[in-house]
Amino acid sequence: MLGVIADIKKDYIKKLLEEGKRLDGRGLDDYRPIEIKKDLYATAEGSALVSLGSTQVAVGVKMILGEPYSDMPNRGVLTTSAELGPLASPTFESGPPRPPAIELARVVDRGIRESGSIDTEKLCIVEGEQVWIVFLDIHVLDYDGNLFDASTLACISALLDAKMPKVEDGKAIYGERSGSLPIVDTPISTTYAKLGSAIAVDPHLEEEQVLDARLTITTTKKGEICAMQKGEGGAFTAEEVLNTIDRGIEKAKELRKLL
Amino acid sequence: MLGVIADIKKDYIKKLLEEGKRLDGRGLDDYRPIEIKKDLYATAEGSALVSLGSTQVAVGVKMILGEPYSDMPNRGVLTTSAELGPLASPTFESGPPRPPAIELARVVDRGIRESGSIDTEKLCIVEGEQVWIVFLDIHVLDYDGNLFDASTLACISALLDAKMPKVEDGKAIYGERSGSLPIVDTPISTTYAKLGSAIAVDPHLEEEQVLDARLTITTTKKGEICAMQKGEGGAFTAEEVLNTIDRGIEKAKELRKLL
Amino acid sequence: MLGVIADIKKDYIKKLLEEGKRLDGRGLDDYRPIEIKKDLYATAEGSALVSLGSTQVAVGVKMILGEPYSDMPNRGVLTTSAELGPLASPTFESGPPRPPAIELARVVDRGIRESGSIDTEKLCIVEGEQVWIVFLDIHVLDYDGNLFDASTLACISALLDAKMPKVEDGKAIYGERSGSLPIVDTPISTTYAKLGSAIAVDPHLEEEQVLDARLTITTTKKGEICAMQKGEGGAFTAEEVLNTIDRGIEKAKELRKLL
Amino acid sequence: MKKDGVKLFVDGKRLDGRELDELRPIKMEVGVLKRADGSAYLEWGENKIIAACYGPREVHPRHMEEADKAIVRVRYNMAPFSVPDRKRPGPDRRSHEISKVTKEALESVVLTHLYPKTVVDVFIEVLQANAGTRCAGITAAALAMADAGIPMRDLISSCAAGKIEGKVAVDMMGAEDNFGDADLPLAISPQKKEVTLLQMDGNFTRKEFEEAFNMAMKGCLDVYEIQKQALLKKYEV
Amino acid sequence: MKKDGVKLFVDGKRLDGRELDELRPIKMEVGVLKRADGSAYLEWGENKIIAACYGPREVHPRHMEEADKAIVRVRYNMAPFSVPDRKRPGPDRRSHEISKVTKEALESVVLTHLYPKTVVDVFIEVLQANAGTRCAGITAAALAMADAGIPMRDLISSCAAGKIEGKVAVDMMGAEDNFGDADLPLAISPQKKEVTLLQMDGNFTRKEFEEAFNMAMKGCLDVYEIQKQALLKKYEV
Amino acid sequence: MKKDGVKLFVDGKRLDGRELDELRPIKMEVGVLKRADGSAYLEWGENKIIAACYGPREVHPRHMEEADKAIVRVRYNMAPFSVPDRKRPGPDRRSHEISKVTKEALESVVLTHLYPKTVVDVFIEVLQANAGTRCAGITAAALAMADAGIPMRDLISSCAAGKIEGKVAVDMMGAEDNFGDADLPLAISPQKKEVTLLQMDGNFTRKEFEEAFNMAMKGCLDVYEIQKQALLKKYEV
Repeated sequence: MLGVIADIKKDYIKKLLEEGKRLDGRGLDDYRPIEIKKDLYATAEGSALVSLGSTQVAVGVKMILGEPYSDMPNRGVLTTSAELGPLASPTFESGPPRPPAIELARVVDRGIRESGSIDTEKLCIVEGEQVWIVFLDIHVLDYDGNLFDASTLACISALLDAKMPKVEDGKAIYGERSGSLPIVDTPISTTYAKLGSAIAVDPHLEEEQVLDARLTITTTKKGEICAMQKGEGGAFTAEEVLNTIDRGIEKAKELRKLL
Repeated sequence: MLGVIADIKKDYIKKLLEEGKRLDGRGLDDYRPIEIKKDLYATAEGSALVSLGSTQVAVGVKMILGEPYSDMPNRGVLTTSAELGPLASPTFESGPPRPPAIELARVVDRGIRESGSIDTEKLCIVEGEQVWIVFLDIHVLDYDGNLFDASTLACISALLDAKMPKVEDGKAIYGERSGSLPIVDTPISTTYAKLGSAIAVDPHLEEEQVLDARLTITTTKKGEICAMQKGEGGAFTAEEVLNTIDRGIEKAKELRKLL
Repeated sequence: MLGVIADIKKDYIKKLLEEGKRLDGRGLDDYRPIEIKKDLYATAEGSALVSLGSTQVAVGVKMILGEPYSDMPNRGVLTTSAELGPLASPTFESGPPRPPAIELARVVDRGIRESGSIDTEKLCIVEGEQVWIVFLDIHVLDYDGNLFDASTLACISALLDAKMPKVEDGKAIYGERSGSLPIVDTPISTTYAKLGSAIAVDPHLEEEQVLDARLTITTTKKGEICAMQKGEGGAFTAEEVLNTIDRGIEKAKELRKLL
Repeated sequence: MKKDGVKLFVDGKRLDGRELDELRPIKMEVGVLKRADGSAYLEWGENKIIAACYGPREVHPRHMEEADKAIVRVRYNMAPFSVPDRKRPGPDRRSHEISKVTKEALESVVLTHLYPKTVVDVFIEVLQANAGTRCAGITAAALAMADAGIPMRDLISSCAAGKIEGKVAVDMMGAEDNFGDADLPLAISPQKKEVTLLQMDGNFTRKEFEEAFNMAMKGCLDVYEIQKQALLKKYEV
Repeated sequence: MKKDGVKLFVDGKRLDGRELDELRPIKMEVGVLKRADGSAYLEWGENKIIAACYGPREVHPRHMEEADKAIVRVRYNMAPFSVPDRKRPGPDRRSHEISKVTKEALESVVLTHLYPKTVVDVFIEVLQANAGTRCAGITAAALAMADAGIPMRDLISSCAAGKIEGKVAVDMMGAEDNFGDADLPLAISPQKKEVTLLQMDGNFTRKEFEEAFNMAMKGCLDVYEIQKQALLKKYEV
Repeated sequence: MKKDGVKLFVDGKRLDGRELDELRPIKMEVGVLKRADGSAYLEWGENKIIAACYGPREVHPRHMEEADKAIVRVRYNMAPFSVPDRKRPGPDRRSHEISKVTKEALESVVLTHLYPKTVVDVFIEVLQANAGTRCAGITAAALAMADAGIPMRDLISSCAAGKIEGKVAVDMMGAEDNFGDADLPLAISPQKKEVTLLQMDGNFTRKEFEEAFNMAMKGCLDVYEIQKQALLKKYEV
């Protein structure tokens, strides 16, 4: 959107938000309807499809045997990628991941990694030689705002869904399964949009297009903070940061019940 | 060519073809003059240069020792690539292979692979460990139409020309040779252009630029079909497909005599 | 610069040069002030920052253990790269190295390699298995002309500065050092710009933008020639080539004293 | 590609219990995405595929636009988790070829002259693959285009036939594709019954080819009926 | 990322002798490059960083330009020799993310509406790295922009805080970053004290977060004072 | 790059029986391609090279065009099968450098001001390589340009000299190049005898350099005679 029309729209959304209202009738602390489907793609070790309003994100877990990092010889490896393919939005393009896709994957990855969600020591087959490499592939199908929260939900759901392949003679037997992945925490990400003086959770697309700044807070089961990311060109006051964290910690408890 | 002139040219070529005539005086089932030169490039294990009218395609066979695929531990590996470099046509560009070059390489490769042309079991040195990797590199020098047939002819000629390097202590001795490649079939590709109601073999460049659809049929020594590829945006009736196959099977027998 | 203004500027610089004068007051055989700083970047095994007037080039030496080339099993490996990043000039762009950066790295590399500057046999740990790979990374910080000479000076200075990591059980211990790199010659590159009938050493940026042709001569301690490179679209007479070489051999002796 | 010793028939039936001329179960739904102008989700045996269509819209990069007609672009892509061995993200040579022949299969029915200087972009994402993804992708893509309201003179319907243990059969699933003798994917404009995609690899006698060709053609027409129902269902509600 | 058994305190002091709320030594200098419109060199502990700013200038490629304002672009890059294990030239995923958040940290203070259809290009080169390069890079970049005369309503100052062996501390160096419990890089516009960059990873309770946040904020303000001196020094001569 | 123990002379003659100042056999033919505006095929010892020239034609991408003259672009490329160890398709660093110096060797004789805003594209394909491909490529390229009717004030002719076992020699073949002491490729505009390409690596005293330089210059002039014959032959028929 260009020029005058964009400005009018931004002013309208801002005025609404500052009155505690939103275009789609939600309150400032309401998420859009969330649906989580698991065990969808049989070729993946685990999978999930999350809808957050019209946003749809599919995630698949693939596991392959490989070498550990030399400084963590007894731990499995987590690798997270995101594709914002042209199917999901008229503004996404084909090609290698651009910064928004890289940021998405890295923020989701940090939430999972830093919460200690996966007990990676249990993914070691032979110390220093062979461990499971866990690939988390985020595949965005429909982009209607707030990919951070939808993707974290889809990733943790897919991890909870995953069944580990059996290992025989150092080889993975994908046809047979030897139990679930060792998931010990379930990080939840909550994302807030700031526009003018208002801060609202779970921005949909039209809000994302006009927001001043974005803040994502990922918290653990215990309510501790394991990852944060501020985004876009605007700024938060210190007070806004601290208030938003309080809101995020509370909201995550609700979302976690959906898993 | 743009707009009106292209339309006039297309109408003219179509009218000719529907009368059974062609711009260069050939009949609908006539190939342009074909010349095959072999053993041209001493750095290659085998090589050939095929002219089809003004179209010129050079092919080199390179063989290196490598690992087999895990699901075919006792077979050598065939890898076919094509470069449509800017030397060969004002419309070709530098850079990594684009879809037309990829399609060309893959259609030629399927003809050779599916005909069982190379007895790949004879390319195994140590089962599961070391086999010959055969690289077929298609290098188009002058593009005047019908690269599919010229490239298949050049590939099979270069394979027939190839001498295998000696192997000593698991290493290839390129200076010494240990006999020909085990070539057991000689697939021949025949390509037809459809324009209006006419279907003609071996389209030259001006025909390719205006054709509705293309059909390539690759057949084995026995006259069986081992690969086919329809191309471009137009369509064939079922009857046209079957008739064209019959023409292609007959025509391939003639071409095979040139090897 | 475009058109008329560029032509006027070129004519002016040419007239000056043909009178033996230069925009910045130097004579035709004068270098700009040269400053060499060493041991700057502790993460590198060796480093140097060379200023040639306003041109600034940083070079770091990194050493890692790796395999030798099969035809030189008892020698270490030298790898030289150059980045002309967008920091250094409004005309440089991000992205993989373009031909000017590749040419720069290769000409500098040839000077070092062909002079036998590094006694690569002393970089062998286990013949045929493990040797030092020496990475010379040229990082241009400010481009005000004559990158060839500044980069060669910075590379040889960084090599002279480098301390080899210790090797224990086939692993590099970067925290401990086992002496200097075996540097046995110190190649010096001298670059001349030809404009009209004048030939001047160490062209600054404004001269480079208008020169007809460029000639780089790299000489060894003994005063022998180990690398040369003519550049740009203009031409030299045979006499000019031979005279310029004589000037370069003499000039290199002066520069070498700065090491 | 062929292996010996793998049985593809049990008690005269195919591994999944089908007859030679029987398609796998197929489900289709259109209008499954909000952002795309048209979309379709398709399950075909163990294949799960989503397709989206955007357009007619402005062409970027501009130099690709044509003065007198719309262009059609197709991107066929596999999710990394859609196959047992994780696929690296991004198109490989196979994907590039399938994108090319899919575009050529679809464009003949688009009334491109109605929207000069525009592009119709079609995106096919394979989420779970089990032989026949190109036919499934073309079928889903045609639905997405229809859902987007792209003016077309006909639909496109696609189905393959092949040869397994020497017998001609329709719509091969994974094991049949891996260990079969020949594969013939076909796409047609079902009203005129014209062939817009045809590829083949393996080994057919002239007679076997004709048999397989007719079987694939019949399969395309069966697929067409399911496509029509999916489109009707959208307007039922 | 954490490892046990590594001691990060010796006799109650940090490994480099600092207190919990003490910054590493910082040196800054502006105007260090001739070709760039503005530049700055910064040493922050063992980090050595150079930043350059070009602009406002014409946008290439043209389609990125915006009709009513300047755009800001940032490229954060590490020299291959800036880390103990040689880094391959060119940006990796980490560099891409840092470039993005750095751009977002800087652009809020630029008066972009004054120069429509132009770009302000900022380039950050890390020559020697030892934890905290993104904060150091942002700080150097802001100086380079000021040196280039880019109209800004405030400077940007950056500093991190974190948690090491359970204690909240400011400005972690290498070993603390590798073996610490949490990291919170911050950037602020120092006059308004507004947060323009905030990232976090590791583990903080709500209370620890607030403590670290305040400590990083204080660090940013200390950095601001040094930035002002560096800019003043330029005009002193 | 040098190796000991390899003999490069047998009974006072070079390995292929040549004298020190003797060129390898050279064959040239122009007009060998239909689509190119000009072309040439060249066999020079064991080198087999084809060159094509297109232009003057419109410049793509447009931003490369120059308002007051034609630009010259050169692409030197080796076929994967042109060397004993298969070369991966696409340009490597060596090819990029050779393309650059070849362009610089050729452009000085082109009357570029006659065709502003156009490009002369030159493509060199090495089909079989055996030392000296850059000189052979330049020589073939100049013929292709002449064949295309590009207005040139002179031809360009190229030849190398070097040092093998301490002796200066012209036009080294494979083994001499691999195990020789120095290499000096040269290109000249043969009428004016001006040097348009000069590279050198290895080890020359000042005296040896002059000897080699003169020998290469003489080689270029010999090559020029063969070029003229090839061009004449075209118009003979």
